[in-house]
Amino acid sequence: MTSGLVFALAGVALFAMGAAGVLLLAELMRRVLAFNIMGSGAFLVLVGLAQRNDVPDPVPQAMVLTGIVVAVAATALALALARRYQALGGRDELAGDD
Amino acid sequence: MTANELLPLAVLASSLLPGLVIFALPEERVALRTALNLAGAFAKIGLVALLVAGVAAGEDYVFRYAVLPGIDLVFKADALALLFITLSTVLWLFTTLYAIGYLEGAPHRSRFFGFFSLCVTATMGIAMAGNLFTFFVFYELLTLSTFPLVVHRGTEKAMRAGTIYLAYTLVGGTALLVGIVWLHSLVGHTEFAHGGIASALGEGQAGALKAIFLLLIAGVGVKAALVPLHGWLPQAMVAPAPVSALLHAVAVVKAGAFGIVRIAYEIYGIEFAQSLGLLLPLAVLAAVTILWGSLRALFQDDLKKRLAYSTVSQVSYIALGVALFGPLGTIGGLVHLVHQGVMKITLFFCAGNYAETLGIHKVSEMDGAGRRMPWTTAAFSVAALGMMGAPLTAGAVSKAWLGDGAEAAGMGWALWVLWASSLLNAAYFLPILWRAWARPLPAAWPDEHIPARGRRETAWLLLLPPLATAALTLTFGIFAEAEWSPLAWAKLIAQREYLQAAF
Amino acid sequence: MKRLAVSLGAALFAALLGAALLELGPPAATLAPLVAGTLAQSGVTHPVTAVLLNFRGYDTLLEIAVLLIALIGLTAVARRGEAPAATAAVEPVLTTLARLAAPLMVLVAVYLLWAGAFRPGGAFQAGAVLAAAAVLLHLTRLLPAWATPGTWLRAGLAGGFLLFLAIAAALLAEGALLKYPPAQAGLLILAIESGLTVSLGLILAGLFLFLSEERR
Amino acid sequence: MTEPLPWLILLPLAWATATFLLGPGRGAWLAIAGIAVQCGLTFALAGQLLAEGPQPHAAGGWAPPLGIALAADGLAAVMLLLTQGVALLLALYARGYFAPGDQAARHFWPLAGFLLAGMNALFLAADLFNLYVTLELVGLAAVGLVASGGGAAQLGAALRYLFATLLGSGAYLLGVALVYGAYGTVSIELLLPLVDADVPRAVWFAAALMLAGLMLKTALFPFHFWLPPAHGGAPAPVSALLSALVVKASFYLILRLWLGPFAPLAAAIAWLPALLGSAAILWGSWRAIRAERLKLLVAWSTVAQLGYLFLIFPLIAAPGPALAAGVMQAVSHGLAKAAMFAAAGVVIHVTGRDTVAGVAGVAGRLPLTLFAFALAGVTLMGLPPSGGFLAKWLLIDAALAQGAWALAAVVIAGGLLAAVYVFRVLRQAFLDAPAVEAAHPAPPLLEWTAFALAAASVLLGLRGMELLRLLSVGSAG
Amino acid sequence: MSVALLFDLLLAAALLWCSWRALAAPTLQRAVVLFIVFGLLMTLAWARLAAPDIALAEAGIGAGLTGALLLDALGALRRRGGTGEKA
Repeated sequence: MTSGLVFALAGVALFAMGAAGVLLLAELMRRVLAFNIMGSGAFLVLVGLAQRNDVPDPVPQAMVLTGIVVAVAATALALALARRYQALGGRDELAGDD
Repeated sequence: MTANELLPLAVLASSLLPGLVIFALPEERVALRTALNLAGAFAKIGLVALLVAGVAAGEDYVFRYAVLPGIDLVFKADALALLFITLSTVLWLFTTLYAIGYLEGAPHRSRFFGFFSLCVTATMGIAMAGNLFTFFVFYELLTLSTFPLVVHRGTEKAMRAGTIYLAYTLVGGTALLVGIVWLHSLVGHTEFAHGGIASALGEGQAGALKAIFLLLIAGVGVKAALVPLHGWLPQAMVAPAPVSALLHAVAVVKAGAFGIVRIAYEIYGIEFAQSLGLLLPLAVLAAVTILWGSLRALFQDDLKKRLAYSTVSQVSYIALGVALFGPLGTIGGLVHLVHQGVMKITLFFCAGNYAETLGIHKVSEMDGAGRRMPWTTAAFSVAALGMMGAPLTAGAVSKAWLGDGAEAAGMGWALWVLWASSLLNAAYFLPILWRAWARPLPAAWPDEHIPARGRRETAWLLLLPPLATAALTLTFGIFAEAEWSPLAWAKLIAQREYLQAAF
Repeated sequence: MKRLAVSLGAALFAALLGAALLELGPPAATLAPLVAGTLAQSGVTHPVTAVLLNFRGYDTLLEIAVLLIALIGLTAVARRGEAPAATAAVEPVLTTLARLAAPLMVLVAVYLLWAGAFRPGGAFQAGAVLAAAAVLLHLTRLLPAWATPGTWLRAGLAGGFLLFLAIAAALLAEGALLKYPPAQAGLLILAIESGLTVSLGLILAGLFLFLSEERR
Repeated sequence: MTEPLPWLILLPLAWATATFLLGPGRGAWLAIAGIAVQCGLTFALAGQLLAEGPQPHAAGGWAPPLGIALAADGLAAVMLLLTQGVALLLALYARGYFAPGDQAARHFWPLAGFLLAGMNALFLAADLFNLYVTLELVGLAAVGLVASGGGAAQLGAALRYLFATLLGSGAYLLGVALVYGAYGTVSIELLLPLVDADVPRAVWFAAALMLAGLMLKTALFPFHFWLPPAHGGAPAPVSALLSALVVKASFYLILRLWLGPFAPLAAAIAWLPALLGSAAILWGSWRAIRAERLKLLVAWSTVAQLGYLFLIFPLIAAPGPALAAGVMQAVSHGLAKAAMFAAAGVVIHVTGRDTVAGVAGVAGRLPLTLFAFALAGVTLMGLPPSGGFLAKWLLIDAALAQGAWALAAVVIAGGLLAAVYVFRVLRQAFLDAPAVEAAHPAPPLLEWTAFALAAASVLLGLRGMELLRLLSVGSAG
Repeated sequence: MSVALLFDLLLAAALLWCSWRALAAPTLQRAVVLFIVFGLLMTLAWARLAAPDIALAEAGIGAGLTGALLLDALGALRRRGGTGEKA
C-alpha cells in the first residue's frame, strides 16, 4: 500500500463524512466546516489516486491548488451570507428545512 | 411565391392583421376599429369569391411550409374547405355587424374584437388545413382565442363557464394530439387526401387504426359536442350573444363537425373506415346525440340553453351524414353544415335581441314578444321552422338528403331517428312561437332598455343581421337546385370525394 | 430517520468506493512524463507552475473570476448595519510584533512569487502571505476593516485579473487563447503572477476585511 | 478576430470586470453592448459551424491531454444562442427594472457578467476539470445574484442554494478525480474511446457521482428543494436568468456526458432520470397549482418543466427525435420562463402584490404584459403554435416510436396540469376587479421585453428547421 | 510495515478523527479549533504526497485564512448573542 492510496481512501471517507454533514447538520457554520471537509476529501482522492504508485503528478496538484482557491471563495461567501442571515433573522440555522 | 400559393395566406391575413391592429387600438377609437373590422370582413369575402371561382374551375390552391423536418404547415383551399370558409366568412360579416351594435358602449371592446378576429382566423386555418398537423395547430388556436370571449364579462359565473370550456376542449385537444402523433409515427405523414391515407397501412394495423380513430373522433367530438362530450356547450351560454353565435354557428362547433368530415373522408377514407367497422358506431353515437340533445332542450326554460341543446342535437346531423357511407348522406351532412349555421345564428341573434331590448332570457318570459318585436320574432320563426325541417326552408333540404342517404345505406333506423328528432324539434320550438305570437303582452318587460322608435323595434345593427340570415334560410330552401346554392357545392364535393364511385 | 439513512448511505458509499479504488490497478498513464517532457517550452522550470499558468492557464483565469465573484457577492451582503463590535484593548507587544512582521511577510511574498518559477511557491502562496499580513495588521488594529470598496481598491482587486485577461486577449488575437510565444513565456508568466499576487492578496484579505466588524 | 469561440468567454469576463470597476449600480449600457456583441459572435459561430463543422480550439496552444480543449458543436451553439438572446433581452429588462440606487442592483451587472461568462465557458468546455471550474463560476455568481435581494428570506434561499450547488459540484469533482485516477486524462475527447461497458467499478462511481451532482444542480426531483425559494424570491430579472438559463447549463452538461464518455454506461440506468423527471412534472405542477404567491407559482412550474428534459434519456440511444425534443424543450422553456418571470415582475411592480389573487383585473390595465404571460403559458402548456408544442410533439413521437407509452402519458398529463396553473392566473386576470390604486406605472421597456421573449417562444413553434439543422452539426446529432 | 506507511496510516486516522470531532463537537468554538487542526494535518498529508505547493497553499489559505474567517464569524455570532453552544 502506497501513500497515495492511503490518502485516497482517507479522502473517500472524508468526502462521505463531509457530504453527510452538509445534508444533516443544522448549524450554518458547521455546514461550512462539513463542506470544507468534503472538498478536502475530493482533493485527496484527486492527488492520491493519481499518485497511487507514489510518482508525483503535477497536473492533479495544480488542479487541487485551483480547487483550494475555489473552496475558500465559496467558504467566504457562505460565511458572509450566514452572518448576514443571522443579523437579519437572529438564527444560526435555516428556517423550515425540508 | 405564386398567386395560387398566396391566396390562402391572404384569406388568413384578412382577419389576422386587422385583429392584431385592433388589439393595439385604444378603447375610444370606435370608428377606426369598426372600419378595420368591416374592411377585413369584406376583403375576406372578395378573396373567398376568387377562391370559389377558381376551385369551381379546377384550380389548386396550396401553400406548404416546413416547420420541422418531415412536418409541414399546409394550407389547401379545396372544395370542402371552401364550403366551410364561405359559410364562416359570410356569417362573420353578419356577426361583426351584430357585435358592433350589441357591444355599443361596453368595456374592453378592442380586446373583444381582437380575439374575435383571431377566432375567425383560426377557423380559416382549420378549414384550409392540408394535414392533421395544421388542423391541430389551428384547432388549439381556436380554443385559446375563444376563451377570452367566453369569459368576456369577467364575472365569477363567466369564469366558471370558461374553466369548464377549457377543461373539455384542452382534454379533447390532448386526445386529438395523441391520435395525430400516433398516426404520424405509423404513416410518416398526416396529409389529407381523397380516399384517405390510413388504408396504406392495410388491415394489419387495424387495432391501432381503430384506437387512433377513437382518439381523433374524441378530440374533435368535444368541439362538435357529441354526447357525452357536450357538457361545456350549455355552460358557455353566459357569454355575450355574438360569442354564442360564433361558438354555435361560425366557428367552434362547426370546426368539430368539419374535423369529423376530414378525418372520415380524407384520413381514413370512407370505404376503408367502413371496412374497419368504424362507421356504424359513429352513426349510433350521432343518433344518440341527436335524440339526447333534443330531449334535454325540451326541459330548458332558459332560452339560450334551449338553443344550446338544440345545437348539440343538430350538429350531429353532420356526423350522421358522414356515417351513412354514401354520396347521398355525404351531401346531406355537408349541406347541413351550412344550413344549420345559417339557421342557428339567426336564432342566437334573435335571442340576443330579446335579451338586449326587453331583458327576456327565459322561454316563460316570451309571452307577447312577437307583438312588441315582430321582425325579430319573424326571423326567429323562420329559423325555428327550418330547424324542424318545414318545407321551403333550408332545413327541409338537409333532412331530405339525409333521409335518402339513410335509405341508400340500408340504415332504415336512422330515418326513424330523423323523424323523432323533427318531432322533438317541433315540441321545443313550437311553444316558443306560440307564446311569442299568440299570448297577450305582459304588463311590463323584465328589463326594457332599447325603446321602440316608429317601426324600429330595436337598434338597426341588431335587427338587420337576423333578418338577413333568416332570408338566407329561406333562399337556400327555395332555390336549393340553383347552381350557386350550398347544395350544389356539396354535390361537387361529394362528386370529387366519390370520383371512383361513378356518381 | 433521515439522519440514520444519510449516515448509513454515506458509510456504505465510502466502503464500496474504497473497495473500488483498491481494485484499480497501477495507473495506466499519468500526465507527469508529458509535463516533464514539455517543461522546457513552458517558460518556467517548476512543473506545477507550468501546469497552473501555461498548460492549464485557462483554468486559472476562470478560477480568479470565481474569487472575484465571491468577493463581489460578499460585499453585496456584508455590512449592512451589523452591530459594531466592542473594542477591546490590544497588547502593545502584539502591535509591535505585527509592525515588525508585516514588512517581513511582504518580503516572503516577493520571494515566493519569484521562487514559483523554479520551485514550490507562486502567486497563490504569495497572495496568501500578503493576505495573512493584512489580517495580522487588522487584528492588531493597525489596519481598519474595509467598507464598500472605493475606486482604487476596486482597481487593485480587479487589476491582476484584468492584466491576465488583457494578456489572454492579446494572445488570442495573435493565435490561440493564452498561447505564449516560447521565448516570452517566462516573462509573461512572471507579469501575470505579479499582478495576481497583488490582486490575490487584496482579494483574500478582502474576504476577511469586508466581513470583519471591527472598525476604528 | 478569426475565431469567435474564445471571445465568447473573454468578452463577458471583460465587461463584468469593467462594470465592477465602474462601481455599484453602474455599467448597464456597457453590459448591454457587450451582450449584443456576444450575440453577433454567437451567430458567427453558428454560421461557421454550419459551413465548416465543429472546430476545436486548444487553449494555450497545447493539445489535450496536456492542455484544455474548447469545442463547439451544434448542441453547444444552440445553447449559446439561447443564452445570449435571452440575456440581451433580460439585460434591457433589468436596465428598466432596477431603479437608480436600488440595493439589489448594486452588484447585478458584474455578477450577471461573470454568470454569462461561466455559462459560455461551460457550453464550450471539453475538459472535465475545466467544466468543474465553470460550474463553480456559474453556481457562485447565481448565489450572489439571489442574495443581492438582501432580505432574510432571500439570504436563506441563497444559502440553501449555495449548499446545494456546492454539494453538487463536490460530487462532480470527486467524479473527475476518479476519472483522472482511472485514465490519467480529463479530456472528454480522449475519454471517448477509453470508456466501454466493462470499466472498473470506480468509473461507474465517477459517472454516478457526476450525474447525480449535476442533477442536484438542475433541481431534478427530489433534488428540487432549493429551487423554488431561490427563483421565487430573487428580483425578477435574476429569477428570469436563473430559471431560463442557469439550470439548463447543468442539464446541458448531463446531456454531454450522457451522450459522450458515459454513453456505454448510461443504458443501464436510462429509466431512472425519466422516472424522476415524471415525478418532477407531477409534483412541480401540483405545487404550482397550489401556490399562493405568483412568483412561487412560476418557480414551481420550472421544477415541473425541467422534468420534461429528463424524459428523453430512455429514448435517446435509439435514432429518433428524442434529442431534438429535449433541446427544443430547453430552448422554448428558456424563452417562455424568462418571459413569464419578466411579466410577473411587471405585475408585481405595478400592483405591489406578489400573489395570484392580486392579479385580478390585470387584463384591463396591463394587456401587453398579460399577453406576454399568456403566450409564455401557451409554450409551457405545449399548445400550438409554440416551441413547447413542437417539443411535446417530438417527445410523444419519439416515445410512441419506441413503444414507451408511459412517457407519452406523462407528457400529456404534464401539459394538462400546466394548463391548470397557467389558466389559474389568466382566469384571475380576466376577472372584472375594481382598479386598485396603481402602485407604479408600468414602464414600457419592461412590458415590451417581456413580450418579445414570449413572442420568441411562440414563433419558435413556426420555424424549428434552422434550430434542428444547427443541432445536427457535430457528434451529438 | 514500513515506518512511512505507519505514519501515513496514523495521519489518515488523525484526519478522520479530527474531521469527525469537528462535525460532532459540542460547541462551535471547539469545532472551529478542531477544523484548524484538521487543516494543519492536511498540510502534512500534502507534504507526504510530495505536493509542497499544495502544502503551502493549504497552510496559508486552507487552514490560515479559512480559520481566521471562521473564528471571526464565531466572534460575531457570540457578540450577537447567538449561543454557538448547540450540538
